[in-house]
Amino acid sequence: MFGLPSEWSLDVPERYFTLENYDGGVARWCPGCGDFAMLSAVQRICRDAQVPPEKLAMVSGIGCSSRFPHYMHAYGFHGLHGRALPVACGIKSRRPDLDVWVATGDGDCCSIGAGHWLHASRYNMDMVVMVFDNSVYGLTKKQTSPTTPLGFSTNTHPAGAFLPPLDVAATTLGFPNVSFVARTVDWNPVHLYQTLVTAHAHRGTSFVHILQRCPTYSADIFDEWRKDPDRILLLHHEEGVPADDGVRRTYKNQRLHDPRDLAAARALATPGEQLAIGLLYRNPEAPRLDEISVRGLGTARERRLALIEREIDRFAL
Amino acid sequence: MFGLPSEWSLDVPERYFTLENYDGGVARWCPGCGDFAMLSAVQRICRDAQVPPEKLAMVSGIGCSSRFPHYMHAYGFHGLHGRALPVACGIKSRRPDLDVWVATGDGDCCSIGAGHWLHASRYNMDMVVMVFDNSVYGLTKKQTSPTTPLGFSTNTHPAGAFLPPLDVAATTLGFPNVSFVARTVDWNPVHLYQTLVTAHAHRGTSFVHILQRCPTYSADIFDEWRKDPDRILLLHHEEGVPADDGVRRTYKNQRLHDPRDLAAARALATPGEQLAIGLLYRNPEAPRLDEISVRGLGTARERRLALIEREIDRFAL
Amino acid sequence: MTAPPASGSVTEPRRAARVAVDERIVEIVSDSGEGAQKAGQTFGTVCAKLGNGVWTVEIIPAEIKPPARSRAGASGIRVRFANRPVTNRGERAHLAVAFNEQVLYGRIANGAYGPGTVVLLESKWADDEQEEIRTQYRDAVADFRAHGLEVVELPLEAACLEVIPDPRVGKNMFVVGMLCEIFGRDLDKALDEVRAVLGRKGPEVVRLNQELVRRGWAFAERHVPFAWDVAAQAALEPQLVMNGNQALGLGILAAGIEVVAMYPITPATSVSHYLGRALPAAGGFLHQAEDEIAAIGFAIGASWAGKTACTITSGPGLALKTEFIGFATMAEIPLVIINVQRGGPSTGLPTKVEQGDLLAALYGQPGDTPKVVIAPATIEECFHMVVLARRLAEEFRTPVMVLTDANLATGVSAFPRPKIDAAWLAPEPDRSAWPEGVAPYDWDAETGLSARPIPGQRGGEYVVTGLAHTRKAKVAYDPESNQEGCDMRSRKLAALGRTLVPPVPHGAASGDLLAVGWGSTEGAIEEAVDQLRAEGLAVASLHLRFLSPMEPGLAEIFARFRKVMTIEINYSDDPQAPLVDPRHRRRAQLAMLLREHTLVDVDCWSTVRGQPYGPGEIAEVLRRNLVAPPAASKRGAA
Amino acid sequence: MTAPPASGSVTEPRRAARVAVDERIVEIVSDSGEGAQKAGQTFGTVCAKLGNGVWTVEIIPAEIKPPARSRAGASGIRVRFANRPVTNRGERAHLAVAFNEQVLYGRIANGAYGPGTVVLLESKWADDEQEEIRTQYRDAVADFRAHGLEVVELPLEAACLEVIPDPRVGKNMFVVGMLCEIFGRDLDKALDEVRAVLGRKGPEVVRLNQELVRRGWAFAERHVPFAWDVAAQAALEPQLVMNGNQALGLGILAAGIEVVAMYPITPATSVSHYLGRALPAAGGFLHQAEDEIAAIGFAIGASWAGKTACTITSGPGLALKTEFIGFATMAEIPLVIINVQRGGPSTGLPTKVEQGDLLAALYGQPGDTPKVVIAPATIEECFHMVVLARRLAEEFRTPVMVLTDANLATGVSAFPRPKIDAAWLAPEPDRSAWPEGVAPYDWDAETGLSARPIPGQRGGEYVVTGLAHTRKAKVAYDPESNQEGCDMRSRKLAALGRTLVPPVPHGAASGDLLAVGWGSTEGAIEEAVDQLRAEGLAVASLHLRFLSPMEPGLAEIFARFRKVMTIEINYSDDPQAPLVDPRHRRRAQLAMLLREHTLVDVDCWSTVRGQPYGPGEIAEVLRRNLVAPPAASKRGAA
Ligand SMILES: Cc1ncc(C[n+]2csc(CCOP(=O)(O)OP(=O)(O)O)c2C)c(N)n1
Ligand SMILES: Cc1ncc(C[n+]2csc(CCOP(=O)(O)OP(=O)(O)O)c2C)c(N)n1
Ligand code: SF4
Ligand code: SF4
Ligand SMILES: [Mg+2]
Ligand SMILES: [Mg+2]
Repeated sequence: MFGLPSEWSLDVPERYFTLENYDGGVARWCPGCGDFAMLSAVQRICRDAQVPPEKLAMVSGIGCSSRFPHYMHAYGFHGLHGRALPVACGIKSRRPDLDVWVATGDGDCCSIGAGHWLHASRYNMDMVVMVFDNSVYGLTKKQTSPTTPLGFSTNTHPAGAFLPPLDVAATTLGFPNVSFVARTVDWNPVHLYQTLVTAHAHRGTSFVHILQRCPTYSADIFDEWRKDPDRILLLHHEEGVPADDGVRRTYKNQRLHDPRDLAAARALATPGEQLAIGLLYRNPEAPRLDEISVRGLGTARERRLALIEREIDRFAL
Repeated sequence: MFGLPSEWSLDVPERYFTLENYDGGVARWCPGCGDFAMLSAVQRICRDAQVPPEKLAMVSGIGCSSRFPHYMHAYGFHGLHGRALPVACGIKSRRPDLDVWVATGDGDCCSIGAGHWLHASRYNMDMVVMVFDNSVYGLTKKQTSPTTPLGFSTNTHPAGAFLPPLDVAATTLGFPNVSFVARTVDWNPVHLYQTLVTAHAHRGTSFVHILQRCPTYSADIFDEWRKDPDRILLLHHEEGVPADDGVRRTYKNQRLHDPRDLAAARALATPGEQLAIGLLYRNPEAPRLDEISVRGLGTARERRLALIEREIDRFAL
Repeated sequence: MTAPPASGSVTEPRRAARVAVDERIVEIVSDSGEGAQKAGQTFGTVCAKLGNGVWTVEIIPAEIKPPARSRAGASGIRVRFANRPVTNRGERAHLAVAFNEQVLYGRIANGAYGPGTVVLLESKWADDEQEEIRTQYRDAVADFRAHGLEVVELPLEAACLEVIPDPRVGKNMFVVGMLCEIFGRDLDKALDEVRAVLGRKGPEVVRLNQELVRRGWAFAERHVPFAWDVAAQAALEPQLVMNGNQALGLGILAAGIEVVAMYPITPATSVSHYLGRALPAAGGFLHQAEDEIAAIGFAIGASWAGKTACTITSGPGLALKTEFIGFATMAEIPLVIINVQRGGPSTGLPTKVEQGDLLAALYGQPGDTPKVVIAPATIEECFHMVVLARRLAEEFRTPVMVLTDANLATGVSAFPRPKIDAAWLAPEPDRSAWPEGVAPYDWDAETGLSARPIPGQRGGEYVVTGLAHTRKAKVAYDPESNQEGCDMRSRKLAALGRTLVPPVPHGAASGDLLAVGWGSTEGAIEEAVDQLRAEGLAVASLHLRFLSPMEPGLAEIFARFRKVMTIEINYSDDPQAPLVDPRHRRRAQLAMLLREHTLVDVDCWSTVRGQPYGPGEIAEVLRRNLVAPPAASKRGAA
Repeated sequence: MTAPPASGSVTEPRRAARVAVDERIVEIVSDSGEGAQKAGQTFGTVCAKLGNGVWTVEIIPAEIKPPARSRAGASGIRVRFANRPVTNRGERAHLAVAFNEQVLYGRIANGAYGPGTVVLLESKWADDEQEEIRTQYRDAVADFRAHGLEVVELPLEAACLEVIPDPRVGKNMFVVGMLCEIFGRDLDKALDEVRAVLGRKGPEVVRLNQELVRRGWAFAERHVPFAWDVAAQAALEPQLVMNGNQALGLGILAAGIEVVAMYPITPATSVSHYLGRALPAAGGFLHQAEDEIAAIGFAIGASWAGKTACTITSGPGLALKTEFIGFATMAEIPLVIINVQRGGPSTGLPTKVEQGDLLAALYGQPGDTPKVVIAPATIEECFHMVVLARRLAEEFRTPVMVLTDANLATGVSAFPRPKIDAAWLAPEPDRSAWPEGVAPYDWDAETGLSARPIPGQRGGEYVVTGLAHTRKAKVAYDPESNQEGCDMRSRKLAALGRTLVPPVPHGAASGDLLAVGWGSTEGAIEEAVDQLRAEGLAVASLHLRFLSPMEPGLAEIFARFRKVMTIEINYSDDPQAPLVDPRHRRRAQLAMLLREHTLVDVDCWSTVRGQPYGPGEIAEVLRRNLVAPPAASKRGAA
C-alpha cells in the first residue's frame, strides 16, 4: 500500500499509537507533584512498546498516587486502600495477554498493604509495581507513613515521627522469592523512564521504588539527594538500567553492581551517606505463580464439558 | 524467721513459684506434637525467672500453636487468626509491668498476619514472639502455608506446593528495625530453652523461629535436620545463645557468629545444605515504641484533670 | 434376602423375626482415627444404592487428635435411612455401635440417644489391664442402662483379631458387615463397595477388608438379637451422592468458574480440598491467598478481567471480606461469594451449624450495598445455586452471596444426577470491540442493568472505582451522581425481585400456624409439619431461597395464617427470659427481615446450640405455638 | 454600634438604614489556599463571642490542590448566625463573598444560593490580561444575574494592595473587616480575634492583618450598599467553640482514655490530628497503626489490659474492623469505637455526609453481636457521648459504637463549657487480688453483667477467647455453653434498655405527622417542625440517641400520630421509582429498625446526595407527607 514494497507493508502495524492514545485527561495532582513524571514516563513506555490501550490494566489502591489509572487512557482499576496487589494478581491469573501495572503509595503498599506486598513478591506474577514514595500520606493530608523520616513532623505525630523509616527497596529485597527491585527518582525523567523500561521488560513482579516529591506535604524531604547529586550513587551494569550520557553526567558517583548479587544489593539498598539508584536486584529464574495459574486456559468448551462430566461421575451412586 | 539469720530472710521472696503454678491443665495437642516442648520450656523459664503468673500475658492468634495460652496458668489472650501481634503491642503499650509472650503459627504469622509481622518488627516493643513453624496449617487440617516446602502435597495443593517456602528467620531479618532473631528446634529441649531464655532477656521484640514437628500433617518434614544432626549449624558467640555441653556434643558443626552482624546473619539464615540455629541477630540499640507509648503513664489524677482543663480552655470563646 | 456369608456357618436362629420399619437412625462412634466415618459412609452408600433415602452426618470432635476414650472426643457418623427420601438428621438414634463407652457420653449429652436406643458396645474394656478403665466401663454400662439405653456388650476387636493383627484400624469394616446383616442388605453390594473405596490401596487391602465384612456379617447373625428391614426402591434416574461442600465444588465446575480464591477456614475449607484436585483437572485455578482480603481481591481482579470468580469462606473470613464486598457492589463487579455459615459470633463454634450471618450478608457493609443473597435448602441445591449465582452475578453485574451452613456442608445425601447444560458454563469473555458511545455504566433507567466492558475490548477503556462515579465511570462528588448510582444499584434488586414467583407453602394452604425457614432446615421443618398435619393440625411451612431481594407475595401468604413464626438456627431472646418483653426482644434474623417487610407480627423460635434441628423438636415447638382459635382467645383477652 | 474604624474617614451614608434580621447565612468561597476558611472562622467567633448562635460548615474541594478558578474547586466556609441558637447549616445563603466567579458555579449547583442571594464578587477578573478569563467573568456575572443573584462587583485585591504586596494571602482578613462592618460588629473584638489567631506568627503579622481588617471595614462602609443587624445576647455561662471532631477528641481526654489507636481516614482523621498533640499532652498515647485491623487490635489489647481504649474510623475502616468488633463483643472487652460516617458505599464520597452505617454498626458481624450503639445529635453531645461511651463500655463490658458523621465532624458551633467531673476519668485498673472462686465471666443471670479480671490481678488468671466459652472462660463446644453465653451477652442490652427513658417528641404531642431522626439532623428537623407548627400544622419530631438498645416507648409515641416517617441521610428507594412499590421498597435504615421494632408502617424520606439537610427542605418533605385527615382520606379510599 501507498506504493511501499509489499514486504514493508507487513511491518506496518495495523494501528499506531501516539502519546495521545494513552492520555486520560487532565491529571489532578498538585502543581509540582512528582506523580506527573511517572504518568508521562509510563505513557511513553506504552507508546514506545505500542501496547494497545485496551491491553493495559492499570491497577492501584487509594492515595494521591493511586489516582494514576484515572489519568491514563486504558483499562484501570482504582480499588481499595492497600489492596492493589491482590487485585492485580487476580487479573493476571487468567489474562496473560494483559499488561499489568500497579501504582501504589508508601502508605498503600508498606503500611496497610504490607502483607500483600510480601506475598506478591512470593507470587512473582508478571507485572510492574511502582511504589510512589513521598514519605507521607498525601491524600489524607499529612500523616506519618512507614517511610517518614525519624522526627519529621506530621499531623498525627506533630512532635516528629517516632521510629526510623523503612526503606521500600531494602525491605523488598528481604522478601521471599523477590525477582526484581530497582530504585529511581521522579526528578530525573530519563533515569525514571529507563528504570521503568527495564522493569517492564522483566518477566515477573518488578518492584520499582520511586522517590516522589510532594511539594504540599513533604516538600524538601529529598533535598539532600536533589541538591547534591553527588550523594546519589548510580548503579550500572550491562544487565542493569541503561544510563544515558545525561544521567551519567548528572550522577558522577557510579558503581558497577551485578544485579544478580542479592547480598550486595541489600548492602547497597539502605540509604545512608549515599542513595543508590538503578537496578538493585534481578533474578529472572524466580518461579512465577502466573505460569501455573494460566494452566488449562483456553480449554475448548467440549473438552471442559467432558472433564466436568467425568468429575460428576465420581459421585455417581 | 524459722531461725534463719535475718539477712537471709530478706532473700526469701514472698512467693515462690513452682512449675505447677504455671500449669494450665492438660494440653490438647496430638501425641508427639512439638508444641508440648515449647510449653514446658516457657513454663520453666517463667519459674526460673519467678514471674508471677498474674504478670504474664500470653497472646496468640488462631491455630494449633495458638492454643498455647490455654495451657498456661497465666493471663492469656487467644485472639483472632493473624492478629496476635497488634493485640500484644496494645497490651504492652501501657502495661510495661506485664511480661508479654506471643505464640503464633507459620500461617498465623507469615500468611494472614504478614503485615503485622513486619510492623511489629518496626515497633520493636518488648516481648517474645515464638513462631511455631510446622510448615503447614495444622488446625484446619493440612493446607499449604507460606513455609510449606516446594512440592509438598497438602489438601489445597494435592499436586504439591507451587512456590518455594519462605524462611521465617531469614524473612524477619529483612524487616525494618529488627532487633532480635533466633532459631531453634523443638526436638532439642535444651537449645530451645536456652534460646527462649536469651529472647526473654532481650529488651525489644524477640522473634524466635522454632521448627515444630507436626506428626499429624507434616511428619518427617524436618527429617533431614533431625536424622542428620551434622547438617545443623550451631551458632555460638559470647553474646549469643549459650550452648551447654550436651548441645555442643549433638551439633558438632559449629560456627562463631557475631549477632551484631546483620549481613552475616542474613547469609546464614536461609536453610540450604545446613540449618543454622542459635542467635542470628541482635541489636540492643534499636528504638522501641513501648518506650514512647508509656510516656505519661501514672500521671496523678489531679494533674490529669488540670491538663484536661487546660486543653478545654483552648476552645473557650 | 441375600445369600448367606461365604464364611461362617448357619447357626441357630437367635432372634425374633426381622421387623419392617419405615426408617432407622444408626450411629457409629469411636475415638478419632478408628474409621467410624468410613464405615458409616460405606454402609450409607450401600443403602442409597439399594434405593433408601439416606442422610449422613459426621460427628466431629473439637480437637484434631483428642485423647483416646474422652467424652469430648466422640468422632463418628450418623446414618439415617428410610423407605422415602431423607432430608435431615432426624431425632434420637435407634442403634449405636460404639468402640468405647466414654465417647457415648458426649453423644448422650447432645441428645443423640435416649430410652430405647440400642447400643452395640465393644466389651474389651471390661477386662482391660487397668483397673481404672475396667471401673469406668462397668459404671458407664450401668449408667446407660439406668437411663434406658439397651446395651449389648460385644467383643468386636477380639472377633477381628482372627483376620488382622491390629483391629484398631480394621474393625470399622467388620461393623459394615454387621450392619448389612442386621438390616438384611445385600452382602455383595457391600463387598463391591469395599472394592470401590479401597481399590487404590491394592488387592491385599481389599481382600482383608472384604473378609472383615464377611466376618462382621457372620458375627451379627450369631450375636445380635434383632434384625430390621427398611424397604428400599431403586431410583429410576441415576443418582449422585455427596456432601454439600462437594456439591458446591461441583457446582463451581458446572458453572464454568475458572478462578476460585480462598483462605482456609472451617467448615468451608473442604470445598477447596475438593477443588484442589478437581478445579485444575477441569482447567481452572484454585488460589489459596495469604488471607481472606487478598482472596476476595484476587477473585474481584479475575472477575473484572472477565473471568467471573468465586471466593469461599465462613464467619470470620466473611467479616474480613466486608470492605471488598462493598467495593464489588459499588463498582458492579460480578462475583460469587460462598459463605458456609458456622457457629458465631467471632471464632465461635467452628465446626458447628448456625444461620447467624443473614443480616451480615445483607447489611454488613457501611453504606447501601444492595446485593443478591440466596440460600440453598438441600445438598442438591448447593450444586444448582452456584450455577444460578454465577449467572445472576453476570446478568445483574453484582456480587451474589450463597449462604450454606455446616449442616449442609457435612451432610451426605443422594440426588438425581444433573444433566449438565453447556449454557451453564461461563462464556468466554467478549473480545469484540466495545460499541462506540456506550458508557461503561450504561444503566437502564428502569432496571439499573448495564453491560460491562472487559479489558481487552477495544474502545471500552474505563477506570473502575469504589468512589462515587457517573455512568462514564468518572469520579464525581456532586450530589446527583451519587444519588443516581445508588438508585441504579438498588433498582437491580427491584428488577430481579419482579422476576421471582411467590413461594408455595408446604402443608395447609391456610390455618393456625405458618413456620417460615431458610437454608438447611427445610427438611426438618417440613417433616415436622407433616407429623402435625398427620395429627390433624392446620399448620404449614414456607421456605425462602431468595433473601435479597426478598421473595414476593409473603404478606398475602402470612395473612392466611393466624400466626407466623420463623424457625432459625441463630440467636433470639427467649420471650420468657428476664427483662425481655415483646417490645424489647431481640429476634431471630429472618424474623426481623419479615417483620420489617410485611409488618406482620412474625414470631420466632431459634437457638444457638450448634446443632441441626430434628423434626420432632420442631414439631414440639410448633405445637406449643399453636394459637388458640378465636373463640377461645377472645375469652382470654382483657 | 461601635466606634468608627481607626483608619478611613467617615463618608457619605451610602446606603439604606441597617436592617434588623433574625439570622443571616454568609459564605466566603475561593480557590483553596486563599484563607476563606480562616476568615469565616474568625468572623464566626466574633459573632459567637457577642452571643449569636453560630454554626459554621467548611466547604471542601474534592482534590487537595484543585486548579485555580475551577468549578469543582470551591473551597470556603459557610457561617450561619442568628439571634437564637443555631444547630444546622440552614438554607440558601443571604450573602456570599467570592474571590472568583467560577467557584460560585459549584455552590450554585449545590443549591447554596438562589434568587436574592447577594454576591460580593472580586472584580479584578474583568480586566484580566487573558481574554478567556475576561469573557468567563462577564458571562458568569450575566448568568448569575439572570438567575436572580444580586452581584456586587468589588475590587477587593486592589484595595488590599495598599497594605500588602500579595493580597492573595491577606484579603481574607480584609473580608473579615467588611463583614464586621456590614453586620455592625465590634471592630475591637475582630482585632482581638486576629491577635488571638495569629499571635504566634509574631507582631508584624498581627499588625498587618489588623490593618487589613480595618481597611475592610472602611471599604465596606464606602462600597457596600446595605447593612444588617442580627441581635445577639451574650451567654451567661462560659462557652466553648469547636467542631464535632474536636469535641470527640476532648471527650476522649475527659473520659480519661489513655490509648487511642487509629489509621487515618477521612473524615475521622482530624480527631487524631487534634489528639496527635493533645493526647500526649494529657499523658496518653496515640497509636497510628499499620492498618485499621491493627488499630482495633491494639485498642482491644490495651482495653483487655485494663486501659479501656478507643479506635476511630470511617466507613471503609469500619468494614475492616468487622472481625475484631465481633471478637470484642464475644469476649466482652470494653472498647469505644468512634465511626465518623461518610458517604458510602465503599470508598464512596470521603468528605461528604451520610448516615449509612447504622445497620452495619448493628448487624455487620457474622453471628449475634449485641453491642451498644449511640449517636450524638449535636457537637456538644459529641463530647459527652464519648464520656458516656467509656462508662457504658466498662459497666456493660462491651464495645460501644459512637456514630457521628461528616456534618458534625466539620460543623463548628458553641456550647456551654462542661464542668469536668473527676468521676468521668477512667479509674486506674484494679490491682487488688481477684476474689477467690469468682469466675472470669461471673454472669448475673438477670442482667448478664459481670466484673472482669485485669492482668496483674493475682488469682484472676484466665484466657480470653473468641471461641464459645463457659463462665470460666473455658473453650466449650457443648450446646448449652454457647446458648448461655449468647443469652448473657444479649441480656446486657435488655438490662441497659430498661434503664433508658422514652424520648420526648419535639412539637405536637400528637397529631398528623411525626418525623423521626437520629444523629446530626436533629437541628434541621426541629427547625422544620417549628416552621410547620408556626403554620398551624400538627407535626412533631422525635430524635433517637440510643440505637442499640433501642429507646423505649416508641410504639406508644407513634400511636399518637397519623403518620410516622424517618428523615435520614442514607439510601431508600424513591416510592415513585419504576418497579418499586410499598411491598418491594428498600427503606432507609432507621425506618427498617423501627418497622421491625414497632410494626408501625413507618415511612421514610432519605437521600444520598452527600449534603446535610436544611430545615426548609425537610419542611417541604413533611408538608408533602401530611396525611389528609380521616374524613378526607375516607373519600379517597377505594
Ligand atoms: C481502608 C481505608 N483506610 C484508610 C483510607 C484513607 N486513606 C486514603 S489514602 C491514604 C494514605 C495515602 O498515603 P499513600 O499510600 O502514601 O499515598 P499518597 O497519597 O501519599 O500518594 C489513606 C490512609 C481509606 N481510603 N481506606
Ligand atoms: C479469619 C480467619 N481465617 C481463617 C481461619 C481458619 N484457621 C484457623 S487456624 C488456621 C491456620 C493455622 O495454621 P498455623 O498458623 O500454621 O497454625 P498451626 O495450626 O499449624 O499451629 C486457619 C486458616 C480463622 N480461624 N480465622
Ligand atoms: S498532596 Fe502531595 S502527593 Fe498528593 S497530589 Fe499533592 S503534591 Fe502530589
Ligand atoms: S495437627 Fe500437628 S500441630 Fe496440630 S496439634 Fe496435631 S501435631 Fe500439633
Ligand atoms: Mg505517600
Ligand atoms: Mg502451622
